[in-house]
Amino acid sequence: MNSFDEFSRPEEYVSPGIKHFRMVLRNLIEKEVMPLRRRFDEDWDEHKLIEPLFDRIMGNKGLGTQKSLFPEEVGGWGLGHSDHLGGFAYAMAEEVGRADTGFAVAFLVTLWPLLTILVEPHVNWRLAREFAPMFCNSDKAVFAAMCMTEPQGGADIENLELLKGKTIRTTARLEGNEWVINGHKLWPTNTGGVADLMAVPCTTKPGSDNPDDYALIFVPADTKGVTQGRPYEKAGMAADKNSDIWFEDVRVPSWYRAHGPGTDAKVFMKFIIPLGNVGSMGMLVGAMLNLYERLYEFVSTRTYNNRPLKENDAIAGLIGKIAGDIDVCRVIGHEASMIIDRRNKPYGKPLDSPEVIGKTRNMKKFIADTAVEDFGLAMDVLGVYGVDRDWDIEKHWRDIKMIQLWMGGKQLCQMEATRYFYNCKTL
Amino acid sequence: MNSFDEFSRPEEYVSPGIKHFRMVLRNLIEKEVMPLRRRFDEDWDEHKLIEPLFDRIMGNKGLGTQKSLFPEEVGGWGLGHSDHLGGFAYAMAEEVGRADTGFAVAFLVTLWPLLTILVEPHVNWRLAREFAPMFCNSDKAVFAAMCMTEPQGGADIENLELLKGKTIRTTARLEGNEWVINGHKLWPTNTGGVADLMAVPCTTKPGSDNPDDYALIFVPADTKGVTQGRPYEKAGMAADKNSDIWFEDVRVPSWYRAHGPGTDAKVFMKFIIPLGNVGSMGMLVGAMLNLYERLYEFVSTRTYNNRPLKENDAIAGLIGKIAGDIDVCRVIGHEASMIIDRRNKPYGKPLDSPEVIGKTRNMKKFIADTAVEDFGLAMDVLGVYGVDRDWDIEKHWRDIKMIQLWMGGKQLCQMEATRYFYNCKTL
Amino acid sequence: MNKKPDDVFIYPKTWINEDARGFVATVEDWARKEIISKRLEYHKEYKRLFAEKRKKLLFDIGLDKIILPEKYGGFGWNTPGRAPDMFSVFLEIGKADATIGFMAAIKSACLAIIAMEPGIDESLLDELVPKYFSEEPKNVAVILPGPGILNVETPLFMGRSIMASVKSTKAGNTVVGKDLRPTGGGADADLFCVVCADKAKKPCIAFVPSDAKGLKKGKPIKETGLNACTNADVSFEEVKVPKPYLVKRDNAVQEIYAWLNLLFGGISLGAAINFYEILYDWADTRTIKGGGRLKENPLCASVLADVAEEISSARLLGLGLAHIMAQSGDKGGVGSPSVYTFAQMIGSSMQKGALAALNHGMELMGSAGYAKEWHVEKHWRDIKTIQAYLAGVGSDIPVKMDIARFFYDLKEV
Amino acid sequence: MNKKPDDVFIYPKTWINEDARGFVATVEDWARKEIISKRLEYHKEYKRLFAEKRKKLLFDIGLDKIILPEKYGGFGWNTPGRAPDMFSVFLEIGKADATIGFMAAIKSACLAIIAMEPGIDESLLDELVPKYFSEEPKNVAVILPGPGILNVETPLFMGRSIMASVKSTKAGNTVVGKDLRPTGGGADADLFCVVCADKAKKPCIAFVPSDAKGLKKGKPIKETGLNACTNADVSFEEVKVPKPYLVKRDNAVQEIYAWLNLLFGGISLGAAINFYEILYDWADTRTIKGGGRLKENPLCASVLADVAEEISSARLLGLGLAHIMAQSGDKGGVGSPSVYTFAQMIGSSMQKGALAALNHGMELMGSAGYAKEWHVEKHWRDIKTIQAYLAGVGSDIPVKMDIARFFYDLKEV
Repeated sequence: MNSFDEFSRPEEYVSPGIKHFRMVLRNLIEKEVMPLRRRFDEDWDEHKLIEPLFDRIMGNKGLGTQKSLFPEEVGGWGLGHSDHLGGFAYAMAEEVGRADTGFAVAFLVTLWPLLTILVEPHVNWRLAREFAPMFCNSDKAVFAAMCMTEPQGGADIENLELLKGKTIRTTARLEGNEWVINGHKLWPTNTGGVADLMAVPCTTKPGSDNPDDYALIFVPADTKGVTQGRPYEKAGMAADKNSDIWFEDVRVPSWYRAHGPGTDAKVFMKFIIPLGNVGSMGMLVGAMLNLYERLYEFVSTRTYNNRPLKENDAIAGLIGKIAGDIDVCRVIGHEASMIIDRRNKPYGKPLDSPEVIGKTRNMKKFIADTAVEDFGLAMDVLGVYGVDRDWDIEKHWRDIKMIQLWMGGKQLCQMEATRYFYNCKTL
Repeated sequence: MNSFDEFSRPEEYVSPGIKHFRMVLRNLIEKEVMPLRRRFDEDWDEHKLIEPLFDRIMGNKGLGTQKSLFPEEVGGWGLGHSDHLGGFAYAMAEEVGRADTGFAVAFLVTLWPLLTILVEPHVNWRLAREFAPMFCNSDKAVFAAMCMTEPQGGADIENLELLKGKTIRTTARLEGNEWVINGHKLWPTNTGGVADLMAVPCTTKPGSDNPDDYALIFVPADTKGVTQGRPYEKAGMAADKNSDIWFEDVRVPSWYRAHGPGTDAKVFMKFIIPLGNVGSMGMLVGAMLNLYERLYEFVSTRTYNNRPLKENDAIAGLIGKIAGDIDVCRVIGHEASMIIDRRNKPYGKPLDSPEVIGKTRNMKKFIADTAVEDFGLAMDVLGVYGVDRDWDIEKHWRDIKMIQLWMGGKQLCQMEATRYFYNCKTL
Repeated sequence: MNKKPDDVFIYPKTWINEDARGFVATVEDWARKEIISKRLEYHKEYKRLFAEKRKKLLFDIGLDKIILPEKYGGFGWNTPGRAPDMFSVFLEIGKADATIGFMAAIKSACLAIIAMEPGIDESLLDELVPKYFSEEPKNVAVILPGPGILNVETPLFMGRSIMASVKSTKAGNTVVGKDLRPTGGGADADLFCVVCADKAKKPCIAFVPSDAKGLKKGKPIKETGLNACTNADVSFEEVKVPKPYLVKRDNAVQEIYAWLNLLFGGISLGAAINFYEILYDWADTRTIKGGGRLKENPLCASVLADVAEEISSARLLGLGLAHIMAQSGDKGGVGSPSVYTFAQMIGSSMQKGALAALNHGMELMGSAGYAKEWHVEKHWRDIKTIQAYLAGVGSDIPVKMDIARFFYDLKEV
Repeated sequence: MNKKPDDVFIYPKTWINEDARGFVATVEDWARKEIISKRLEYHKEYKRLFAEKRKKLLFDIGLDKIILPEKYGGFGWNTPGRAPDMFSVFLEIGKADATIGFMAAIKSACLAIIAMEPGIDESLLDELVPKYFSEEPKNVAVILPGPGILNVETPLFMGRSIMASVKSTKAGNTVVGKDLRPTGGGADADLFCVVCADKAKKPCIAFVPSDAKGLKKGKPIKETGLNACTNADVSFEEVKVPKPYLVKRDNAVQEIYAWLNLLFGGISLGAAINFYEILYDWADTRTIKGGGRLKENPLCASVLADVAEEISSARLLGLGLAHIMAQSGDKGGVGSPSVYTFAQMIGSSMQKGALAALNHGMELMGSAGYAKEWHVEKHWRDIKTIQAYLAGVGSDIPVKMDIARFFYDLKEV
């Protein structure tokens, strides 16, 4: 094998556009992000090194990816009406995740809430026009955040299919032509002062399990009453800031609700969960590709029994398992992205169907568990060097654990998948 | 999920022809094979029940699959020049494996050695014509065997890439226009008196590692000097007979060699290993689909804590893992079959390339290990009923262990995959 | 292989009682001389030799009465302090034939609740010993709580359904239950030890002779392993059993589980150790890559190591459990929550260890592991069968719930 | 949580020496009062408090000299019979702070080869004790065999490369080695315990003071965990060490490995037990599915059970290893092939068990497991770091080769 890029991809799925975009992105990542990534950990609070790199990926003087979902009519790339949305999302996650998954998540989460208002057939033109200048006309990176988790319930917000928003305590009350929002959210990516725009799942009727009462409302970060805490100190993912966020009588225009009763819950299920899964998979596989590169170097240059590690049949068995897992995971990640991109095809399934949600949940869990296992194993292969940041693997090891945990965590993935596979009623 | 057939397939890969063929085959399997399969174990020696079922699948009064590879010109279906060879092989293995993998292997191994002389661009027309009547004009099932393994070396014969046939002790000597064959082989499927035609890897120069000295020679079972032993008693796979087989001064016409120096090794690498892997994967996934069906029934009708097993979140986690693994394995199995079917495409790789061999070895190992784990787990979920043959899972559990072991076993899969992934020289 | 397994599967010598070594050695001797050294013959004439060798062990050597008080002809091993010795004895039996061990273990575990200090029940022993410890082997099968049936609300033993029930009147007890699946050879059993629920839905244990009126056995069941004993479902149609045959003592069911876990663990590990011996010899003579000794190939060596490691660890854990049982006095006995939990936990993990040893080793041996002639696949099927029986239902989830209940003070699961 | 971990992580009480319980309790007390009950403060002022609490343990409580003979101010625990007690002490330290344990364990393991019966080396103790057991903490780092470098043929210790070498002359010994990666805080070390090869390529052990001429330390290394001690590569450019500083006794390297495995196992399990306590409290208060108590949800309960099970089993195994070491006299001592093999095997499996407990539990805790404020992620990183150090190179393959060598009489691997 000559390069990490030879790991299996379903060749028939890969569009020429994505191929080209990958190369451009890869060049930038390799030249600008990779050389600095070992210093990200100490930059977790200030983002002095990290911020300019985001500008390069996201802003107009760089690649401008932050405008990718916006329709061409308002200055974007029009990815929201592309048949390759899933493929693009996966490719971006993989390429950036290869360098740093914390960096990848901060960047991709900016696109995440925008999916709910910019993807056909759910384009909210009024909001598209209103938010376009913010993202499309900026040289600097502009971030969005998706404020889901609340203090009391762990994964309950993400568990929309079962709980139907019943446990949401962040309230939205319509007063005249304004929504008044009150509540407390935890851990959203791009909080701690990073995001300029937030999407906030609220309930218009606390305790209700009627999807009509689920409201997804956009809130500019500088709105009065929005308070962000200090970024958390974490085991890793330094390029991604998280904090508490409080909403106290926050007022936004009534049309800042994504769509309206019923549809808000629908677009959440359609885009946030399945594409969140696909993005997670891309990041994980990206990190695994980099694992392979670094591990390849180590096992080719260090010895046991005075022979290269990779020529020892037993160690070969271990590292072969790692590479083999990467090959399998990359196929599965692509398949998941294709499940998204089949949504408008006759043989495709709606993104909010139990099938798409269950299958992508399972695939994400499969790749996350495999990655967690293989990174741990790779660290041990490096032994005394496995814990050394210069070999990069330990950093990924700390980072990707978070990917296994987010979006409701492993248990919710298991439940949503099992619900689908076995038609369970109470899980 | 409404049926086992909803487990993920890369929809874009599935041809209408294969879809149709699957349905025909599935009907026959469900009506005729499934009702009898619980009695196969006691029929291991005599095949009283099993033989007529093979006639139905393979012979002319049934589906006639044994002629599928032969060119239309000589009475076959012409699958040897189909772009969907891999897809067909996988589909057949999956459908029949769902009922009984022992049954599936006996049937598919008949096609296995024929691949080396019937698939474009390696069609040996003289042999195609000579063997066509045997397979294409028979109402009864006619079997072939691929006689690889020898007593001394375990997986060494299958390890052609590394050992280049050096360890083969079965010799072929050209005398006039006849090959004279001497040697001893173990364990070929369809021995113990079943096969009418055998393909025998021999060496024309013992100890040589020159691929030119590797000869693949066809030997009709009734040739003088061929002796088959009694079928082995095994843990399972009752529908598949295996025995020792001795060749003592066996004489066959000189043109019974598959092709000639160099090409014999090449077609072995091209067809026997990759398609053997794809067939193995199909059988494993087929068995897993049936596992799902049986498990679904059990977990829906039996209880723990007075609730259906599947509604207990913890048991749901286990059975969800099993179903999730099946979903992943089915995607990987299809991808492997597509790796075969890309061989003539510009973006495809030759079947004897390290990439195809390494990747399909790895995929087969992945699915086999997953299946072994999941069947064991499923038996435990059934608990006291897990060991009861009436629930079918224990029989698959015994059978599929063999699939993990065959074709050089798990270790050879690991080595061939690692060799490719890490460019190893000595594994 | 020219050394003793105990020279490599080491453990602290003080962990087995000094005065038990002789009996353990006698059983080891029986295993090796009567069966292990004659595998081929044993395989070919399995039915006859199984019965013959088993009788030798049960009566000539005296294993049948291992659990009984001296007064009833036993060795005086009827205290929890003998748990390490019992474990070691069953390990030796498992090396030879798991089914012989399995049947003896069930009998011992069921009788333990009335024969063991401090819970000796002489009135019941007086009834059962003469009938079921005679000169011909008498078999016991146990009906444990297990899977329930959809829409049938049953009494529970820690989540597992108790499918049999008992009504007690002054005259005696009446046991009722339909199509119950025993652990052990239901078709061959002379006595059933039935976990059933009383009127208050509390679990208790009824001993039911197989010739009791109203007891019906179903058709023989084809099973994965342990093929020398035949299982069958059993139904109890208003079966009357005499008063002393019902054991209502607290924690008695837990005690049965504890002993089953310990002894089944010994058996499966014994089978795995014998597998190690077979594998040692096999690997010693094979070649790989055109001449190298297979066992010196690092990948093969690492699989060989897995086998040794799984067995070594599981054996140390088993001895740990045995000592926890032996020192269970201050915890509230063998059926107390902590000891019961550890028995379930370590019992389940010994089975996994033994099975993993076989599964890995077989991957190395290829078809030699799969053909009956090498005797490996029999150990594999036998261990799997023991494991599935012990699981009962839902894999290890009921055990996980036991563990969580104990360690995290759960109330509901 | 209002009970003691030892009430649930049970083990046979006789497995720890009666007269050691007091010291174990003192260390437990230190851990709980000084650190565990003040986690937030400890996290915020880590550097200062680490040094302060550590000194209290080492000198006020006296841990520093645990391994020394009474003559040198130790407790007289310098016999292998104390292995179970040592294991228990380090387990208590691990609950509080793995780094404190890690540094003490390395010092104890390295000194064990000259302080333990029957191999007491008074001439070297006379040299080292005054200098490295003074009133200020003195740190030891060990340079073990590990990865070699492509195309450089090195002497081997069971397959692992010995990258340092020693030349002995009448005047003394000269140690040579370049860019060696220590186990332990190389940047902070006062004394290096260096496994090096002599002229005959035989492994031996040199003690090298960090102020020896020609000893060069590289730049500080950023590492995953154990962040209170800083590692750095070390080079020895013809470093001269006095004659008694070289230990050439057979099996001394094996002994270091045996003690490291035992003590590191204790530390990691201690950290895992503290994690269990945190998890217990966390799970007690969380809800799931809109109101149910998280810990009563069966799936969550089964993850909670995994955590308890991994720790329980690994602790029993660790005590098993301790007893094998304690009773190693008739096997040829702590460094003999069987005891060394079991130490590597169980040591590696204790680390896996501890790490698995953390990994599973963190999956349940979600971001609470990942944020520094809960103190979980520190345990996770610390254990992983210990495990990676213990692996040395090639994951557990060198250990698997040790196991296979012992169990299958291999000659070549």
